[in-house]
Amino acid sequence: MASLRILYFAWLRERTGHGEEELPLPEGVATLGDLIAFLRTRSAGYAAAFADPRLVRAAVNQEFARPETAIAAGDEVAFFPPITGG
Amino acid sequence: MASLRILYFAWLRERTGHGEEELPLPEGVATLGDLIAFLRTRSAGYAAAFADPRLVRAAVNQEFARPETAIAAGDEVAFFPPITGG
Amino acid sequence: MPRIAVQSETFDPGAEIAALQAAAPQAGAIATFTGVVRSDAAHPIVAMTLEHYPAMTEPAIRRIAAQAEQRFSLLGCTIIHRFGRLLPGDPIVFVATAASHRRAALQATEFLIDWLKTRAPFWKQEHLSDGSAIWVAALAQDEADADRWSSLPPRNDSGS
Amino acid sequence: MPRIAVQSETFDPGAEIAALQAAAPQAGAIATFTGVVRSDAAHPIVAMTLEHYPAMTEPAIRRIAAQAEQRFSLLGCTIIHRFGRLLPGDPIVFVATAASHRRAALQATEFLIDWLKTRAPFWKQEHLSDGSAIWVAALAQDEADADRWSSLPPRNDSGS
Repeated sequence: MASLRILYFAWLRERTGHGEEELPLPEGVATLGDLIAFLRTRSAGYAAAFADPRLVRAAVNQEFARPETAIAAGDEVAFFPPITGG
Repeated sequence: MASLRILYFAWLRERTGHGEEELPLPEGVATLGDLIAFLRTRSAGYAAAFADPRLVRAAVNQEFARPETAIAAGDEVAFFPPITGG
Repeated sequence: MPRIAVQSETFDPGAEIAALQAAAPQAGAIATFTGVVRSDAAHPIVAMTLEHYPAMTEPAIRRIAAQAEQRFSLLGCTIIHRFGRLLPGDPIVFVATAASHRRAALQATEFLIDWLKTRAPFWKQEHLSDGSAIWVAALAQDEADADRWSSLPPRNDSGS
Repeated sequence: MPRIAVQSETFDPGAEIAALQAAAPQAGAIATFTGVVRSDAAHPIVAMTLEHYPAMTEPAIRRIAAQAEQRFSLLGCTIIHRFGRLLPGDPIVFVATAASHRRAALQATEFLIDWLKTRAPFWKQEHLSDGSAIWVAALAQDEADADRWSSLPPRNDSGS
């Protein structure tokens, strides 16, 4: 469990081109905010997915999380738009 | 239609001993309050039914009414306790 | 056109929801309330009898349903109220409303059941295990619940 | 113990009400809400797809249902949320609550549907007649509706 499991939903899945992926915890990444900053550098699609941080919500290990939430190897991180359930 | 039709529900029916009755409009009765005052004099059962006016509700021609509501020959007057529907 | 029924027979909430939805195919939200005869250890009853004022009941319910349809922009509405002898667990009353959005349907349902509790001419008599019967007293709280609708403006709504 | 289902299949509100009542025989009040896929002239759609986050959805719904049962003294509660492809008129979501009295059941139903709108990890995509598909944007009003429950004390209740 030395890597992160990252899930993308709805238009974040479409823009990144991934529903899920495994990723070694990048060097210098300690929080969700750090991870987003790293992901934005990966490709134009990732940059587009995270272009407006106000439209992106996240969960760490299936709990809603904020940019300052700590992350560690082994975590499951999910990115998605604001919820439209019900 | 020179008379009143009077209906009694729930414990007003039990105390007066009547579910409904026809009654010539008593002399001097112009309002619901007048009618109640008249009915109270008819028997011990009627007196008991109307003993506490706060517990008696009424309708004239199927519309909720108050002591000052005018009544006339031909009207249907109903007496009942506060509603416990639903 | 609301569906109003005042009847001694029981009813089927599922069939009523399906019929309401069929009559209001544009609805995004359907809310319902079912009232049930209660009997518990603190207040055991063997049965309940509901008396009503037939000439007044259905017209009065029809008027309030029309008012609710307008006030809450309902796409449809169903009200069923039973009378006669009922047993614990039996359904007494049913309200269902269909609207574009959830808030209107939920508020209209609450408005209608609050009204029925205090303005629909029904009276409940409880039958106890010793053979006695008592007329249920009205609750001041129910009167207050119904009255608050006359002072509250309808709440705005968005989303479904 | 709440009944929670996250499923692609449809559901039967009538059967769910009957099951909830059977599981909560002391209930005097059962409230329900059904959300339905809408398509109207102003915003016609041919279908809707609901995506969700399976590992999170059911545990999150189970937690909020337990919280609602405690907060509103519920005798039982059912939540069903569908995912996958749905057509106009199809039911999406169902909430049913059983309580001693009407206010608790009605308020718990409203609390739960407000929560599901904004906190249950589902995302709706609408399919239009030209073959395009758009992700539905969340409404600020829905967020506000869910948030108001964290500041409001539960309302007192009496009567059923």
